[in-house]
Amino acid sequence: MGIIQILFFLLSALAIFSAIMVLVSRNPVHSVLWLIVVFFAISGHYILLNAQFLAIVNLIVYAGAIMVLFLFVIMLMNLNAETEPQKHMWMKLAGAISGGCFLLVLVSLVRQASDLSDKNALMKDGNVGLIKNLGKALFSDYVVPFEISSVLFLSAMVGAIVIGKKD
Amino acid sequence: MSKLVYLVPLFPLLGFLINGLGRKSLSKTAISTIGTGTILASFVVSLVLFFDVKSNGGSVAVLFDFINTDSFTIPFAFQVDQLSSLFLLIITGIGSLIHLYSAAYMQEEEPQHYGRYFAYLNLFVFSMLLLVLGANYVIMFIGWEGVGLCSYLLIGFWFKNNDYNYAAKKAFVMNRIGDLGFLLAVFWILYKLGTATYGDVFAGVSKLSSFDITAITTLLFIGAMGKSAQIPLYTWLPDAMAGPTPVSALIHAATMVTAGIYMIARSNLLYTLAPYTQTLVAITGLATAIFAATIALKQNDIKKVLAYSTVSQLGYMFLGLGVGAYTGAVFHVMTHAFFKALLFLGAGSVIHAMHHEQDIRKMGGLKKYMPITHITFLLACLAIAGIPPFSGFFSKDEILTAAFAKNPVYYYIGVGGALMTAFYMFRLYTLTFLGNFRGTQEQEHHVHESPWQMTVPLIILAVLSVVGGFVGIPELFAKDAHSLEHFLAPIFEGSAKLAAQPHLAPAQEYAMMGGSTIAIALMIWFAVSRYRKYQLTEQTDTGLSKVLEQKWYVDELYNAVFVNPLNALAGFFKNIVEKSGIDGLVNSVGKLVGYGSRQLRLLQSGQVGNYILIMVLAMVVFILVWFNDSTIMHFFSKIF
Amino acid sequence: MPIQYYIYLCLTLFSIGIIGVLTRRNAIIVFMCVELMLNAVNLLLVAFSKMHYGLAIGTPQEATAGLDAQIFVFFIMVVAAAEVSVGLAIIVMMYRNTHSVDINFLNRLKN
Amino acid sequence: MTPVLLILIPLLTGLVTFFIKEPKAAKNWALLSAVITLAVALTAIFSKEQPGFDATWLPDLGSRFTLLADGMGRMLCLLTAVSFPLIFVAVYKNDYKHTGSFYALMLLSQAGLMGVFLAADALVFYFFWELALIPVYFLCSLWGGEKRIAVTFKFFIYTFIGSLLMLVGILFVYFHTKDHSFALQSFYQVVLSAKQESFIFWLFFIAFAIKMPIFPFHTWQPDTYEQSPTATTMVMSGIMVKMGIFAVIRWLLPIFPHASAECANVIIILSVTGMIYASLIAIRQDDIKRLVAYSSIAHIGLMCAAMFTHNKTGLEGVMIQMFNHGVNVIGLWIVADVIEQKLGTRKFSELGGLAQKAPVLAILLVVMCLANIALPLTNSFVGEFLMFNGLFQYNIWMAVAAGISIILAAVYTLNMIQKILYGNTVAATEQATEISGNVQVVLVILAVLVIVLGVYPQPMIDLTKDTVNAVLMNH
Amino acid sequence: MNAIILSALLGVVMMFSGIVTKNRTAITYIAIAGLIVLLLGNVLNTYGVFVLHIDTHSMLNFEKFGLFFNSIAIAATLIYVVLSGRDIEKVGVNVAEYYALIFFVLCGVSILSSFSGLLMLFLGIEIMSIPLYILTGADKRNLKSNEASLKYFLMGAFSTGIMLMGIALIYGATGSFGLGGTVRITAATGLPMHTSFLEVAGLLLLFVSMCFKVSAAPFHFWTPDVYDGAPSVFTSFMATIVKAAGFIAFVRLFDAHTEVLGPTWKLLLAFVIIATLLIGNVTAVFQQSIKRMLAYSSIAQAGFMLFALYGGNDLAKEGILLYTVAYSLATIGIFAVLIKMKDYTFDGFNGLAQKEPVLAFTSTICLLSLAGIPLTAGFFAKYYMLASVVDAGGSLWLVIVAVFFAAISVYYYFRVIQAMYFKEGEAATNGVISQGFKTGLLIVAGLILLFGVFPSLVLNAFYF
Repeated sequence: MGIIQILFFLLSALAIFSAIMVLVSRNPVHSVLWLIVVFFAISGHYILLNAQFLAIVNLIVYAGAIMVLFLFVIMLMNLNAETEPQKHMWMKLAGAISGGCFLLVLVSLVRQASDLSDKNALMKDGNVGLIKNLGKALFSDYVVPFEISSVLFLSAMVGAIVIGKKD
Repeated sequence: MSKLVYLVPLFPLLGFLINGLGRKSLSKTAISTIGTGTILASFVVSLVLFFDVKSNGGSVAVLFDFINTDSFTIPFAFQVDQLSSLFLLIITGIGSLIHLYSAAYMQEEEPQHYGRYFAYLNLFVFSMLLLVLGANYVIMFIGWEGVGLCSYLLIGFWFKNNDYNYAAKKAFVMNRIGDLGFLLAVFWILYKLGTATYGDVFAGVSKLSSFDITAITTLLFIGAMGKSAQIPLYTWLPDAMAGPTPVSALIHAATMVTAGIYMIARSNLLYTLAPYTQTLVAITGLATAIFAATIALKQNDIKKVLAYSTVSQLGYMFLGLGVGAYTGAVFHVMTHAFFKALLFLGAGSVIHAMHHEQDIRKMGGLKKYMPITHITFLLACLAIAGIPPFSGFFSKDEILTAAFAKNPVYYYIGVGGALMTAFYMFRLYTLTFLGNFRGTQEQEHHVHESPWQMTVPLIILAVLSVVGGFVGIPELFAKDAHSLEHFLAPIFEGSAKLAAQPHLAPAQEYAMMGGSTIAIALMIWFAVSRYRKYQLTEQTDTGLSKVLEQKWYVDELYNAVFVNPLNALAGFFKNIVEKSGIDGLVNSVGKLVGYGSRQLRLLQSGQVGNYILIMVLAMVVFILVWFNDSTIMHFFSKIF
Repeated sequence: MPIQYYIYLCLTLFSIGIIGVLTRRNAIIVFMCVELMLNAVNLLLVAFSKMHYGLAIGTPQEATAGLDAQIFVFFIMVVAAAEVSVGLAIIVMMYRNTHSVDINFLNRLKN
Repeated sequence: MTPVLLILIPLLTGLVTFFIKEPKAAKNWALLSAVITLAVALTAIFSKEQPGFDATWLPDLGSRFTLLADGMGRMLCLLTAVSFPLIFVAVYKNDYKHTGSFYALMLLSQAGLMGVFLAADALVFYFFWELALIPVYFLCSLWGGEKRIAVTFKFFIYTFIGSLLMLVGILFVYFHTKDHSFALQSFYQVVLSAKQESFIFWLFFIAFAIKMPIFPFHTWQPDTYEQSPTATTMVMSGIMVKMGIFAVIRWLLPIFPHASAECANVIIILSVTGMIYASLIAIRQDDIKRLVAYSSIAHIGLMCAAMFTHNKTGLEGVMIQMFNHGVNVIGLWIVADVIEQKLGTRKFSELGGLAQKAPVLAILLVVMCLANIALPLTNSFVGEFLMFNGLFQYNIWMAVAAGISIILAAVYTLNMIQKILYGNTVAATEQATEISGNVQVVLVILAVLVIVLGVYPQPMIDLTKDTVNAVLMNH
Repeated sequence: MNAIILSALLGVVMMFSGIVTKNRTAITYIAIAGLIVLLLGNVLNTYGVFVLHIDTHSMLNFEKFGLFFNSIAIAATLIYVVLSGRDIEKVGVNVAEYYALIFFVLCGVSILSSFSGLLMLFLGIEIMSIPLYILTGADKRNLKSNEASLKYFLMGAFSTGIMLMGIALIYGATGSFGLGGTVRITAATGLPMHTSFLEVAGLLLLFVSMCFKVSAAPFHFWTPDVYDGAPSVFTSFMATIVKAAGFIAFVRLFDAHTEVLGPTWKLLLAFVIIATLLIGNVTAVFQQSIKRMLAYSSIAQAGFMLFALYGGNDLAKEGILLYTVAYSLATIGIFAVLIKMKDYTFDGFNGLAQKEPVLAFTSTICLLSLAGIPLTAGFFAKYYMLASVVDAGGSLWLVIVAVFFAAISVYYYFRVIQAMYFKEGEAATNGVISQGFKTGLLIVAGLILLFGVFPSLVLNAFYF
């Protein structure tokens, strides 16, 4: 078991544990914080996979920007554990069971999939995840989606204004 | 000559149209003149035809193709031969007398009803003429149903009275039951032979199996049962007395009820080939003769007695047909037409005089008030009772003799019926004309002889009743004296070849004749003496008398067995099956949708959590369904 | 690293996200769980990208194999960012009107 | 060109009628249109060759606007063309609110009916099939009785289900035609396996059975007839039910010869059951309209049974009976309408003695009733005679069972005559007067038709002979 | 390509128009002009005239089918704005932004009609969805609108997650984001690849998320609530153009994948179709609000449109276009009338025929078309759907089931007609109905009838 394997399992355990903590934390602020931990763990995985660009973007966009936004909103609304109502126990149970079923079913499929049995994800090596390569592709082959995503942002922007602006 | 035949039905049809359309504008005299005149004109043409047939034989005249399909052709054709020309004479002859009689009898009616009445009468005669003249079974069926319709219209002539309407309806429906049999027989013939024309049918009879013939004849006989009032379809005829009395005369004597006889006589070849049916016909006829006679014994309505006597006499005719005495049956039709018309018209005369009193218990002693009516009525009674040499004697004797030859039991029962006939006819006669007057003072004051339009037909018919029998003097008395038989021989030729009429020893015949005549005479004496001193009493009859008076409760039986269950079934269908069953089913589909809607609505709970839960579950199910090759099951079994 | 491991990990995270969506009432947390799901997908895509890259080594596709998946992840992040801005705006609007972010509270519209 | 005119005249005049505000003008205009249509129809009847029409419509779909007037089509067009002017005259004195719309919808339904009878292309047929239905739906719902909305709605959905099933059937057959075409001829040549055939057969048949209607699909009918304005009821029972029969002969028997022979037994049993069932129910009815409705079910049952006997006689009977039943039943509805308009009731228990007050009505009603019970020398006799004959050839016992309904028909029809016309007058009929001139004229025309066709039915038989032979050729 | 570029640009133009003028009507006119330009641009595109020549690197694939659909969508939007533009102005203050968002949606629509890879599909769907979340919540003071918006957003985001997982799994199996259809070669072995579990599972998840977008049961739950809660004008837009675009994407996507999917595919699809028809039709029966009824009816119509997927042949492709036209015209028409009404319940329509015969008549035509009565465009729409399945063979039972549901649909559509024509009542409208509006409605009704008699007018345009 090399260092990479150890790191993989460590990060995985961390990600899953934090993800569960996001669920079970009563305090929304804690949830946000745990989610940030998940994002860090995932970024760790990206680094393991030598996807440097995404690791950085993930940290900046998700952990940095988005989660802060979340935190900000939660703070703004002054939500805390005491005020948050909880779902009925059986609703929670039903949710957990159906989510579990979903997981089980898909995992079973993967276990049966013979075409995956001898495939590995290339760790560390490989330069597809480097900024240079990605950048080249983004501005050559992927320029159209790249430009079009600007429309997405425009509409999100307009939307946020329409919704957020006081009449 | 053959074109002349068109005129025969044409005149009554014209009369019908003129009287029917002009009933409001024409005067009563005009109406009655047209009504009677058209029939009379037909009679004259019939006479011409009759003599033509007599010398030249029968002929067929095709008017046009009524139905012409690829499968068969049914021409609208008239056939004049011995049988039909004889019937033509009876129908138009007696018909015109009845028309004449009606002119006076119906005088009290309002003009438009008067016109309606004559229109119906003419239509009645027209239908009957079609029936008789038709050259195939379909045209016969047209007339067959036509007379049913006319009887319906005439029985319910006084339509304000609902009882009469019921009687009319009953007549029609009962006839229809028989008609169905007739119709099925026609289909059978058409199916097997592809034609319904008499000549072709009788010529092609060899193509029919004996089962076919038996079935066809039985079905035809069912038709005859309805039309000619045989058990079990006879109950309409007594009820048909609801109509004006001349109508009863027309129905009983000239038209309608004789149709069944005519039809079987017409189809004699088929019947001769179907011994089983013949037996059926004979037994039914005999049973009806006896059964109706027993009922007639205790009836108090003057017309009802006559009605049951008709049923009974028709039974004799069928007996004759059943034993193969076709000529005898036709002969009896003829003589019966004379005296029965006379009886009814006489009864009408009495009723007319008594201001529509029909209960013979309230009459009596009318002899002195209405001499002509009395005499003619008496003659008719003698004729029907079978006293020689009145007409009824000859015809009835011929039938009974033939019955004896076939089966002596038929004969004895038949004679029994004849005795009863004598009894109830003279009971009727005695109660009406002899003894004291038992009606009210006022009635007595008004009783009078009828006008000439009514008495003249009576007299003519009386003469015919007396002498009518001489066309059929038995071989016994004189060789070749039975002119009717000779005249009709071509019609029954085929049957005669197949089944020769058995001849009895002359001694036996004499003995039978004498014996029955004496017995009948005794019975007449018994009846007259018993009812001569009859007084009106309040006491009601009991026991068998009551059963007889109530006509063996047959109507009640029919109600209980057929009418009421059918009504109940109809009600069940209407209220239960239709509403809750079929429509309920249809509606419940709608209700189900509504119910489903209300339930499915609840799925839309408004909770995002629930929505997503269902989505996730659906996904799981989808995946499970998709990979149903046990991959997943295998995995699950590994885990658990 | 066998690709199954990554798949299991990502599916687990994804399912945890789903369970979160199903069990929490706070709209913001629910939304966060959706983000968790997206991140699971991102990780999976990157893992696949590296898998396909690994498979393509020595073939003509070597230069581009796996690249598209990483670009896709990039776009997912872009979309997620846009979605978050709109989503939070909606949640805030909701909060302004009802002073609650409880999704069970949203039941005016039903049946 | 004649067939197109038959459709176009009522269609265009109908659309114009919507905008005529003046009631009197609308009535006259509609009447004029109907008379012109009648004239055109008469020329079609007397033309020597089969009038037809063909135009491109949906080339991609393999559907052409093809019209063909064979004997049966011409006869039914004539029935439609004859009926409408008579109906318009008969209800001339009735006041309908929004008169223009009323007559417009009537004319539209006429156009639809004509189209159904003339269409020689399955899609065109389906179109007109629905076009005939929609105006009737509006007519019933707008001018009907108290429960009109619910009742006509049921009727509409019921028939709509049927026609959708038919559409599925049409599609299926269409995709099995050699040239992917909706043309009648292509449909006739289609070859299906036995299993397919019997399945698709039922899809079609249910649609037609609902329209006719055949037991047990009939329950919409009495309610609808009862609730509809009588003018519409006349169209529905006089002509529209013939659509079902017509469609069976045109679209069912020749396309599915084996299935229709195979299923004949079931259908005939159903029809005969329906005849007796409906007749029995008719006996217990207390409402003129419902009685006539049930009697109509019984009569249609006979026609349906006779169609499936697959013999010439039966089919010829059906042909002429289609026309005759139309004439008779319209007469009966006119009487029902007159009585309702005049006396405000249709209940037998509230009627009686009308013969004293309105002898002309009495006579004409009796004639119509006699035709209804198929008395010889009325028009129905010939048809029923041939149909029973066909049924008899098919199976004796079926004929016997069906024959019972003849007797029952007499019972309920005479009941009706008695309860309406005979007996003494009652409160409702005390002040009754003779029917008005326009109704008299119409009824007399109908009565004359009844008698003339009853005495000399041959022209009708000759007219439809070609259709009969064509239909039975496949057997 | 023209459509994508122009709609994005026009969206920006609309944003700025709000700054230039405060006159709302003027903004509407600008939008109408923009739509006409857009339509022209798209039509020119089909004739090979381009605004800009852009190398899409096979990210997009402009074929006739998609371009023609663009024209339909844009024309429908044009009709929609012409009829209901005045009502958009009434929703809130940000009229210019609403129009901008509508143009952005159209941009998404254009992408969905021409994507050639899963990446563009994803982007297209998001570009289409995000403005809709906002439009749904446009009536900010209205709690229902808020609620609808939030529900829509949360569920939309969730379904995006599902879709992405599906895409990821497909990528894992195939190593590409391209559409299936051609047999892929495994990079390592050079042999044709057999279908992997992962790919099928991925397609399944993709299928689920597309079902969500087109509101097919059991993923339809957002539809009634969102359609009901959203401002009626925008519901009209969502229920027609957006939904149709979803279907076009759906068909384009799975058209390429059907051979990858086994026979179970049809079974599953049949289940979805029946569930959709059942829930849509049956639940609509009991609704009291016409708006909500129309929401359910749009689910029911989706059930019919899914037939195109099931049939999966050329007939289906033609049919879905015709269906789009018929359905959009009718729904836009009926919503245009609905918006004018004070009371959205069935009773609110009582006696409309007396008061506003033109409105009643045109809505009747629209409803008849929705119900699929012959002589209206809706008939041929349904006809094509059924025909495509019959042609595909073997699934007649499904068609028959569908037919029964179609009959149920008559029930609730005709309830409106009954209310308008057969019932007495005081149907109240918001203000006076302008003559222009009536003319517009009559034109819509006329188009419905025209396409009902000559559907070739639409289809021939498809073939040029």
